[in-house]
Amino acid sequence: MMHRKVVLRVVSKFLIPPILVFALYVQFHGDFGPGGGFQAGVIFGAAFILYAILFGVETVKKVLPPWVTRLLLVVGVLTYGLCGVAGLLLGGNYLDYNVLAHDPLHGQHYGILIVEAGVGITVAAAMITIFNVFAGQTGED
Amino acid sequence: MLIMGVMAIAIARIRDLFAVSMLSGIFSLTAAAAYVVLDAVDVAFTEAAVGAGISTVLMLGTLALTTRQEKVTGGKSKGTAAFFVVAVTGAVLIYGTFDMPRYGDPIAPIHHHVAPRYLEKSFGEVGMPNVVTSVLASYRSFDTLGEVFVIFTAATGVLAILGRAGRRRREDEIADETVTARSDDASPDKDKETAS
Amino acid sequence: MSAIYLFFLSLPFAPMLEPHLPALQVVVPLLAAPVCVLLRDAKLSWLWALIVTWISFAIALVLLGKTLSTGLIIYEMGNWPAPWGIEYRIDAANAVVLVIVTAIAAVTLPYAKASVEREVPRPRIYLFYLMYMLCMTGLLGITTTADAFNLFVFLEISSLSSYVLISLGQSRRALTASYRYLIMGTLGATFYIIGVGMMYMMTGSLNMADLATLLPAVDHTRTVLAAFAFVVVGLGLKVAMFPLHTWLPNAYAFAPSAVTVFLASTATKVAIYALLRLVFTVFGGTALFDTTGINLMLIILGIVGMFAGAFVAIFQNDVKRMLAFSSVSQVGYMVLGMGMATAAGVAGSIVHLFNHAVMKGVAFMAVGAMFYVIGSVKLNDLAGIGKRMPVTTAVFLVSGLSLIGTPLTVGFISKWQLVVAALDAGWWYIAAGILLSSLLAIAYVWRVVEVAYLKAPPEGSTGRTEAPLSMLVPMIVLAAATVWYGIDGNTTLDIATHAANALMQSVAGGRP
Amino acid sequence: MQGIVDAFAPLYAMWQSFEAFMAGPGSPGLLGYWIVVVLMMTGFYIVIAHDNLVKKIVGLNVFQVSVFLFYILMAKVSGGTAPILADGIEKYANPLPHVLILTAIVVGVATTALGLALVVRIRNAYDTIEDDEIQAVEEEEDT
Amino acid sequence: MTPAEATAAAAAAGDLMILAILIPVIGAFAVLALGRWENARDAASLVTAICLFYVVTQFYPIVAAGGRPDVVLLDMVPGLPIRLTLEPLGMIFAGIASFLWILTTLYAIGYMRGHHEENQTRFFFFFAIAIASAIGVAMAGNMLTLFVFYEVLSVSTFPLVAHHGSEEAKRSGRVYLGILLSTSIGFLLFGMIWTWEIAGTLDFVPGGILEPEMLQGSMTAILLALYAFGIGKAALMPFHRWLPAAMVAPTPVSALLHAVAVVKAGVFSVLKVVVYIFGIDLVAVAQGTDFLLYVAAFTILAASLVAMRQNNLKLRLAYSTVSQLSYIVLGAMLANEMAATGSAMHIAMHAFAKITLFFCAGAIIVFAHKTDISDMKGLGRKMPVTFFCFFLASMSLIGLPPFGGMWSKWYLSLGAADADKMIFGAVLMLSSLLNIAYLMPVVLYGFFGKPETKADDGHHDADDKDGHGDDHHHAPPSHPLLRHLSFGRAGVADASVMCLLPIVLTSTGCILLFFYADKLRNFISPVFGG
Repeated sequence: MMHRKVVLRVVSKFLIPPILVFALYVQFHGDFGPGGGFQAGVIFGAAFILYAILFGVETVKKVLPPWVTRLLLVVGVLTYGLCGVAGLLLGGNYLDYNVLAHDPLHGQHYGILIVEAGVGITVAAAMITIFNVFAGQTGED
Repeated sequence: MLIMGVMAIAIARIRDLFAVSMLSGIFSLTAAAAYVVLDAVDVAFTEAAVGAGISTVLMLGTLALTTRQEKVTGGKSKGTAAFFVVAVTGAVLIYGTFDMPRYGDPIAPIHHHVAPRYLEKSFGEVGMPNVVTSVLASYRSFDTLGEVFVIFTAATGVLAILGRAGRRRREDEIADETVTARSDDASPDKDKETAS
Repeated sequence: MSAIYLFFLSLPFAPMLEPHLPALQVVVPLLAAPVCVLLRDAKLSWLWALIVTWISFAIALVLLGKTLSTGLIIYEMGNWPAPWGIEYRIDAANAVVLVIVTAIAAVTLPYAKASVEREVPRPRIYLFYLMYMLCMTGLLGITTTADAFNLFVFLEISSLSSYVLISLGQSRRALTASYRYLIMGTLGATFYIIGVGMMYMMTGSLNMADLATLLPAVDHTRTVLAAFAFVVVGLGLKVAMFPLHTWLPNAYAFAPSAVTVFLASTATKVAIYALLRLVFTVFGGTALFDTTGINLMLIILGIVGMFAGAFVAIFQNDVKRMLAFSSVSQVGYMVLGMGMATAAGVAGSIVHLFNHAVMKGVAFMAVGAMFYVIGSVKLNDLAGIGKRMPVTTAVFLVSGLSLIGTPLTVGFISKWQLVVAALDAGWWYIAAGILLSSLLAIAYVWRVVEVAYLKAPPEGSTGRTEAPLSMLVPMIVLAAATVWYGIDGNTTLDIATHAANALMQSVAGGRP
Repeated sequence: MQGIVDAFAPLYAMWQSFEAFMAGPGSPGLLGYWIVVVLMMTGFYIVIAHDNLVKKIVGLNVFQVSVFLFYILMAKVSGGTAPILADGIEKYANPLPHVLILTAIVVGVATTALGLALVVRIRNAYDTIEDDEIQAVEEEEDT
Repeated sequence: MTPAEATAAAAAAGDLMILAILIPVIGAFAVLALGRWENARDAASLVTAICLFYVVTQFYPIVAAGGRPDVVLLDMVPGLPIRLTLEPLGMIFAGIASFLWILTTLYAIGYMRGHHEENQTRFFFFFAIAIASAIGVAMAGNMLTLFVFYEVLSVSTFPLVAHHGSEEAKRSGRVYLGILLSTSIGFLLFGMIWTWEIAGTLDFVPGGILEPEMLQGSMTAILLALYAFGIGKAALMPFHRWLPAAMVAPTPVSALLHAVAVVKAGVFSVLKVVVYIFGIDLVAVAQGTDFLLYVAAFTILAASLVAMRQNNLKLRLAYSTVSQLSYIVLGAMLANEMAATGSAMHIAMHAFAKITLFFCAGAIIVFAHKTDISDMKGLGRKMPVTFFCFFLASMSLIGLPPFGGMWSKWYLSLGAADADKMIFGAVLMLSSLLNIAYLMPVVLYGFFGKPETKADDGHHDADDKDGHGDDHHHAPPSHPLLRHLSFGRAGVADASVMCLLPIVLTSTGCILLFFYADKLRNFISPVFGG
């Protein structure tokens, strides 16, 4: 049904992997430059959305079935939350990263890394979920 | 910013919702540009991705599902009343600006109470050059936790509102949801009512 | 069963976790909520929500006990000291609200099971409980936090989840109600952050206690004045303070019964608390109190709301909507108590917070049970309901009497405290207003009573058909609380006085 | 990231001249805020005056974005740079509002998503997304 | 009993007061539980009534000897507990209410069965609750407690008033509850909280808790007015409308509640407020309180005039009650020992007289199906006992010897003289004349009127022809016992024994009160004299 958009499809096929890489870059570069879990998640999600726009939602669902996105949604949120709990169990307050490693600075680093990962996963999963739901509404009128 | 002003008014006037959605995307993009010049790169990045990207996609998706054209209505009185409310609110805001610290003023209180610690000590305390990340993920990480839950709520909320369950294609959903076998007591009529 | 086992397993850790209770109060339900998505089963997620809410309730009770005995509890998130990090501060005032929220949540859940199964499509039920827990968590977060911006974040969690909860109602009007609430609620939240932004601008801090010490120095500025206005209007929207209440009646009327019970008893209460906290703790030390005439404004709005809400309620034919308008009226009492700006008045507000949560919970539960059984809560369809559902109707009657403010019900205690406060401050006409408005309550409550008891049941109705026990028991428990705390108002008033004192600490010049 | 910043160079130049005007003698230095207020109010007006449900949400977006702009404006320090620590730079913009706005943006998109989802459902249930028409239908139902 | 012994006994009797209130409550639930078995249920009612009366009599020697049983329950609001205290005024009220409850129960059983009322279980349930709250009012130890029971009384009597569920009953129920709740919440509660604000206590203290220096200007008058009008049960005009409205209720309700328990709770409260909250000295000297006297006087006369115009017997009696209640208010407001004594005595005198009248009215309704006085011509010959008792009670109400009513009027008049306000003495005289004017016609019609066989009483002519009220299609006593005991044989067709016994007893009471009035006076004198 999208035969005439061959160019678009080919271009995007080439584009999507770099976008994903870029997303990962943004994810882990957040400590130094602008970026972080949230932006990365959005970009990551955007890649899939782009894919879905061009190749159809069903194709995306084959790659990333709904239960996976749902699972990721929860995993992301819980990663963040449980990282805080870890701080709590290790003798600090909730979300205290200093206690995560022997050196507080390292602890902070780990903490932020984990937390950002959680944010990234959640946001990407959320974006994909929301889009999928909207896209799955077709045929109503 | 003047561009944004023009666009905002255009959004208010234009009735073609497709154009409005695109304009709102561009509006966000311009805002992102403004954030960059205001030294808020992180925010700009996010605004560009979210405001210009995701929101616009969602809007267009909604329009595809609903309608493109806003109806022309003669609600003059409503407009007047709304204008009055807006005028009063705006007046209060403008009134409030008079005692604000001047734009970019380095001696404004916000630059002297909480923020300095972030700028001066965060590298020693958190070890990140990007202060925004330090504050976001460490000093105020609880806010961010909340934020993550907000987006989580939105995603699951959209699932609950629009999810396939209970909609026209409910049957397929039931097919793959083996766990949640329908019980007999919830009458199918009622479900249909919800769906329609 | 495994949950119970886990509970006992975790008991040895209890002392270790004890200092972290303020965080756990919010974190436990927050992290427990997503698990529902994994469970994906109506029964399991219900059970899970039940366990979690009861644990939260237990934590809230412990916290209340601790604050009453030792005073303020401060908890620093991530060990960052206050103005830099986010801080939780629990004093008598928010401990009370925590108990209200968790108690109502805990009592509503058993009730919810049957009613939700009937009103919400089964595949969505697990999402329902997810949203329910998130909503509760959001409310708890608003209550515990001592950071003005963090409040906004949790406000949004609770708001977003309540929009979803409302939209799950059966009627299509639930959708529009939810949408309107979404628009109004977002406007309110945005107003609130404009206000917070202005405060931050003038002080450089977001911490409430910090703001309270910094604001008096700049309280002459127009910016702070505008900030005050925006914060009050923004939260006023959430409070459903007259005339910002327009979203409330439909949202309550068309939401699923269990949601109405929960939201009516908690959401506006928490908003009231937030308003109290900001107006008294944050702005209390400033001169704004006297210069803006805010208290007079609140008093006027409170009184107008009291009368207008009750008056409109009289003409409603849908009992749920009637009760929703009655909520608008009852919010007026709380706003009025706030407007008195005295410890007694605020205590009246807080005690009414509790009392109204209990009695409105009962009322909506009873109405929900009627809806469960006969599928409608239009006044005409309730003819003879007193015979068909005697227990439910009796329970409704108790809450109705409480709404009127007859003695031996909690409504009387609230009214008493508010009238005493008004007379204390020398405003006898306000006292008279409070009493007169309860006369309007007689009118709308009695409309239902007459229909329920004095009209014959319609032809073909089949004898007695009570709601299932799982709905009756929570109802009766809350009704018993309505009566018990109506007789023993001492306990609640005592705690409310503590709470009011905690809130009013920074109020200028040590107002009486 | 510098690339992105550079891409906005012409705009930046415009902005600098604008800034010079605002900070210059005889200017109250508040012009930026005033423009923001106008933007906010435009958004606010769209929300309350328009009947189209999608448009309301667009208005809400405009309103919120303007509020974000307001926060970012206040974070600016003349002559400062983005709050990414680097040697030799003394003046940074205030990072806190940036953090807050990051959070707020997320909240904004979450609200938008929910709102739009509701709009889709409303459209299916009422066959219209004009508020006044829906109200007319509901009033009919009430009587 | 010596005062010392009395004090000791009083201390022990505290818990007994709780029991006194609990008995009817327990009884109520017993009635509910036994609802399916008519006889057992009615027996439960009766047993409860007897138990209650027995318990109440236990207090008499203690109170008479100066003991004041007192018990403090939990605080309802800080510093303000639910408190029960018994003093002579309360003792009288409790005694009357509990004694008459026995008779009324007896009567009600006959009436309800004879009249084929529906929802009898509900009826007896709420009746018992109402009595419990009346006893609570009598024993209230502070204003708050009194208010609580007062409100419970209002609410619990609503189902009795709206018993029939017809449009008329609903409308009347609305008026009834509307006025009672409005006045009590709007005025009484307000006055009460205000008093609490001023005096810091609401306990009933001999001599009053309000001191003249606490009240400036017209405060006393305003407060007193809040109380007087707030206690809507005292039926001061213009808040009297609920009482005639309440007449749609079954007659036992009108008899006990709207001639004794409810209305007496009202005037009793007024009396208590005047004596224990203000203190009669304060009321006597306060400025601006006179207008309440005029309101009371106006109510006495106006209600009597209205009563004359009523053709419905129960309505006529209701307006008569309105008028009589204002005697008591008047006496309280005159604020001297004589007048207050008269008031207190009138509570007892009027109770016995009025309940008799209502019993008779009820008997006429059940056994002759007559509600209108104009239809009762010659009925006295058919129901001689009923009409004779009606006559006796009327005499007492008018205030003629040898009936109790004489004494209360006597003291009230003395009180008016003491207060140098003889105009109110004149009012009392005039009202006695009016009493004759509206009560005597009933008796005269009954004994000397010529029964009209056809004419104006439409659907009731069947009754008059066969003369057997209890054989008629909608009124045969369902219970075999009643059938045996009623005189449904010859020309005399009086009410059943179940109904007549109470009537005879109460009317005898009217006479006995004449002879024992002195005892009554001595019993209450410590309240006013010190």
